[in-house]
Amino acid sequence: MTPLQSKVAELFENGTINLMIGFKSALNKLPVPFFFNTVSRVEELIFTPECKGNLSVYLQKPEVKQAKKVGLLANIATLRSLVQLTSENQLGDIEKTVLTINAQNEVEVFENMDEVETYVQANFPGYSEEDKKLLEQLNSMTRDERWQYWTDQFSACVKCYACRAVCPMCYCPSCTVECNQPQWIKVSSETTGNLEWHTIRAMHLAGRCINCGECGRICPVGIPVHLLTAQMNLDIEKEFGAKTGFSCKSGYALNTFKTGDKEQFIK
Amino acid sequence: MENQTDIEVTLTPPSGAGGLNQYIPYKMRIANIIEEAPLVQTYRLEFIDEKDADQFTFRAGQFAEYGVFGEGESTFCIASSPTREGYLECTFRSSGRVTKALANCELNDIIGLRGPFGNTFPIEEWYGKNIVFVTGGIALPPLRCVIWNLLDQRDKFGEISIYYGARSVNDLVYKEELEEWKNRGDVKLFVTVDPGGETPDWKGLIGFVPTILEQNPPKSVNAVAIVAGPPILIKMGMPILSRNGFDNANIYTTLENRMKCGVGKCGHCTVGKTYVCKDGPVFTYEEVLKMPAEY
Amino acid sequence: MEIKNIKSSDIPAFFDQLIKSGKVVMAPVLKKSGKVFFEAVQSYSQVATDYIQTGFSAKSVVFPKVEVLFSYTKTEEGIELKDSIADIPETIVWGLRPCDGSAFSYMTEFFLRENPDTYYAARKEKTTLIAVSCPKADDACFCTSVDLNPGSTSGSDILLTFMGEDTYVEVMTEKGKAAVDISVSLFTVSEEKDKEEYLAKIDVKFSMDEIKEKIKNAYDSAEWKNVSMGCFGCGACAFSCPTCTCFDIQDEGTQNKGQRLRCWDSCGFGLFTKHSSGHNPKTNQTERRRQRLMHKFKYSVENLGIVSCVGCGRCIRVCPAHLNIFENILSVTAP
Amino acid sequence: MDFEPKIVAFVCNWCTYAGADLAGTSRIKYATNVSIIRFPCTGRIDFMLLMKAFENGADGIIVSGCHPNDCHYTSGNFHARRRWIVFRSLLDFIGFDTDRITFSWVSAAEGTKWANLVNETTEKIRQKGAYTEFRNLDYSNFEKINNDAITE
Repeated sequence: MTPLQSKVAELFENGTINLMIGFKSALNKLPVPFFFNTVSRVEELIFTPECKGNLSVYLQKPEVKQAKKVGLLANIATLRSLVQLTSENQLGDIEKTVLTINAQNEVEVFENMDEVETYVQANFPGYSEEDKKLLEQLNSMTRDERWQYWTDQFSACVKCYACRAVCPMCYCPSCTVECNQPQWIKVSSETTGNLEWHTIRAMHLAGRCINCGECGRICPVGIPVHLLTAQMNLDIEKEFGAKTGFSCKSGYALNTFKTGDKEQFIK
Repeated sequence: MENQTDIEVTLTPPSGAGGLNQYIPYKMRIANIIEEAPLVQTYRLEFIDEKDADQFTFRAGQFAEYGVFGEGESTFCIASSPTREGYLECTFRSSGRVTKALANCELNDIIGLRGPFGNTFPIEEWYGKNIVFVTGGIALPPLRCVIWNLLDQRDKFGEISIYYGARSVNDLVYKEELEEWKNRGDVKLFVTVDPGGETPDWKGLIGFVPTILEQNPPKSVNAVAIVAGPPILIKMGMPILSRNGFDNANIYTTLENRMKCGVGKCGHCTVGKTYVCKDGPVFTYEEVLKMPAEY
Repeated sequence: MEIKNIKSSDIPAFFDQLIKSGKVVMAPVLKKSGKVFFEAVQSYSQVATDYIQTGFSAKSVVFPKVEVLFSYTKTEEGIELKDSIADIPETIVWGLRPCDGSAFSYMTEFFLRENPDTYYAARKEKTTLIAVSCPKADDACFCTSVDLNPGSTSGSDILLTFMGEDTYVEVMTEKGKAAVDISVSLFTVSEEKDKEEYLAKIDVKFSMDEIKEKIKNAYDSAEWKNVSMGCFGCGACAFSCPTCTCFDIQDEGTQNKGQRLRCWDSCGFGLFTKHSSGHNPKTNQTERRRQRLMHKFKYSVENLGIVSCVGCGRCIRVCPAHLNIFENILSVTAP
Repeated sequence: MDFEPKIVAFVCNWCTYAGADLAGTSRIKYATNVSIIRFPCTGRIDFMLLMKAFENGADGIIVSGCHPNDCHYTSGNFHARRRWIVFRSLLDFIGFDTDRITFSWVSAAEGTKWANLVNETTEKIRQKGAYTEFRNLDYSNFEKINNDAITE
């Protein structure tokens, strides 16, 4: 048994958790989310660098909420989502035990959210090189070029809503796209409507997105949707000095204001 | 899967609404509007094109897709009897986008209709038998079609009893027809409202339909029962009848799932492998028991 | 069936003749994202040749992600309805894989056996499928488990197998013959050859007959919950699947003018089965995912006699949670 | 025919709407291209409404409310300002023509400012032409659908 597995086994045995959410290896070698409630399956649990998925999404599942005492295996992105979700009062009713493997390759179990917050602040991730390069490229384009780039990307969108489904911050029980009176977002997939969908999504996540990049990584047609919110976060940090997924008490930048907020475009 | 055989692609026009294309609706004019209950209305529809009217036939139990152009389509049963020719009636409650738009239509507006779809009640097999209807709320309309169909040939059937309930007195639909059936003398009518839904001058029964059904059990000898209602009534009502001695093959129901196409393609209405739209909506309890409870 | 041979170096010439025929030619194109998708192309140079599987299947040629059923216009006399079946173009699909080809066999059975679907019929009639057998495969491919193989001809009009300098051409249908006849001089008659050595080797993951038998009792398996807990409820698997045919019908426009569309829909969405009363027959993701897998391996067998999974592996590649359909099927049918 | 831009103005009830009213009662003439939509507060002006206006045929949009510190509900316009800053930079990042949205503070006393704002905006949009770039984006080239019916 790996140190992680024996730690989880211990948590099961002393009754700290009755459901564990982690990863296991599938036949095609990719890690799949792994839910188990008995110690006998603990040896299937893995945690490798390929385990990029953000498991905090599952905390919104009714089946998970029912379990009450939940163990969660978290990478740094997941920890950040937990911090942000806590600041938005979304994790109140779940008794969760969060585990991670730190840079020294040791299993770390967090007693409470304050410890998670401290860990996140000490290991705060920046943007990946690839994303930085793409953002730089986009920002150096002319407006028309950017329009061309994004409309070309959005024309391929099929509205499978995988970007919404994997997002830990998209926890609304009923999403705007599901409201049809009025029909804000068209059901059919065509460029104007797709662009509206991605705009509204980015706006709803601006200042809340924790830059895990899942939405871009899993898009079946390869649209880098995560760049929209990544850019918004940069802007918000610059304009209002707010960081997402950094503090359990930070709240939401667009839910507050300063009388001295600066802009140049309001006449 | 090598055993797959390529079938010939035929371009013969499939028969459906509009004659050529099953997705093109008939155009219907709203000829009459009756307010039945809060949010519940009955529309009488007439064909705009006489050719359509001649071509259109249906049987009791079938349903149609009613469409408001610009809003979409919604599914409900045809509530008038095939024995009454020249028009169709539908009764619906405004609950979603389409039904609300439909409710906002005015007299003489044009709406679309696709259908008829689905299977039918085997009324000919019921000649000489006693018929029991069990229904609740907005599920009387699909059975009203059958009820009038039977009443229009009253001598062919034995005793007819109707158990009908609604949340409150106000929510009962076809109030005038309920009165008419009560006064006919050849229909045993049990009309009930849920506890708390009665008004001071309510003279009828009080209680949920399954309770009333158990208190006044219908005779199961030589009898056929038809249950329609919200899923909970179907799930509770059919076992009661079965326990009362009705043969499972003689208990009918009409299921309704979310539907889009009506012709067994869109996949919304499936209950296991069964497409409610083309294999149903009429099923016997015997068939329902074999299906997963996904309705 | 006719068997022909074409020099591999003549393939671009053959392709250009197809383009010159005036039909829309859809072929795999490498996109900026590094994924390969079908797109209308103008020359062979645009066509991707080194790919295992396209991101989405070619089903959108016959079952587009958005199809106009008809448009309506309010006039003084009433309402005018007009369909656009006549505008459907003649299309050639180049470079689909054999699994996609057999997906067309399934879709044709599904759409046309009973209540034939007008739009599918019209589109299929105008579509020629030129498949290319698979020289390589990846971990997600499992066509050999659903009784297909990387050289199956089922459903395709022509199957090309690259054999070094020569390309082996199996012309399966009249439509295929018509496509070959456009550039008849490029083809020579060939004897039957064994394709095996040029095809990808794909392990058999399970015996289809065994699964067909075992899945009959799988509805109540406790494993469904385990295999579905990771499901996020997005539509990626259904939209990329070559045999997923569920759709939604939606109106767009005003009361005076607009169109009725049919759009792809997925049984994984929570709203898919939800009644307007709020009642939902399939309340959780476990039931929805069970519906999808059971449909592929059980319901379509019962309804049409065909397993509607072709083993293309797309749902495995696109799944955000990497859920693995064949692994899941093995779990729920395990005794 | 000369191009007449369609301008939609999203204004708050307490300041800009009253300002537009004042412009009217003062008989100040200004461009008739503008259709005013009144909101309780700028805080209520959802960015989705702006997108929908463009989709349904607007060529330019004016968003206007009370000056900072003048909000009838104390802080609605401060919240709105933050949201506009972010929304504008998002649109800019997508390549949307943000010049077509004019943000402004117009108080109940500024009838002349309102009239000038409308005139200037109308003139600017007239120069730019119809905003078909957004509303006539084709359905993806894979399945081209005639989108005319919708944007009438």
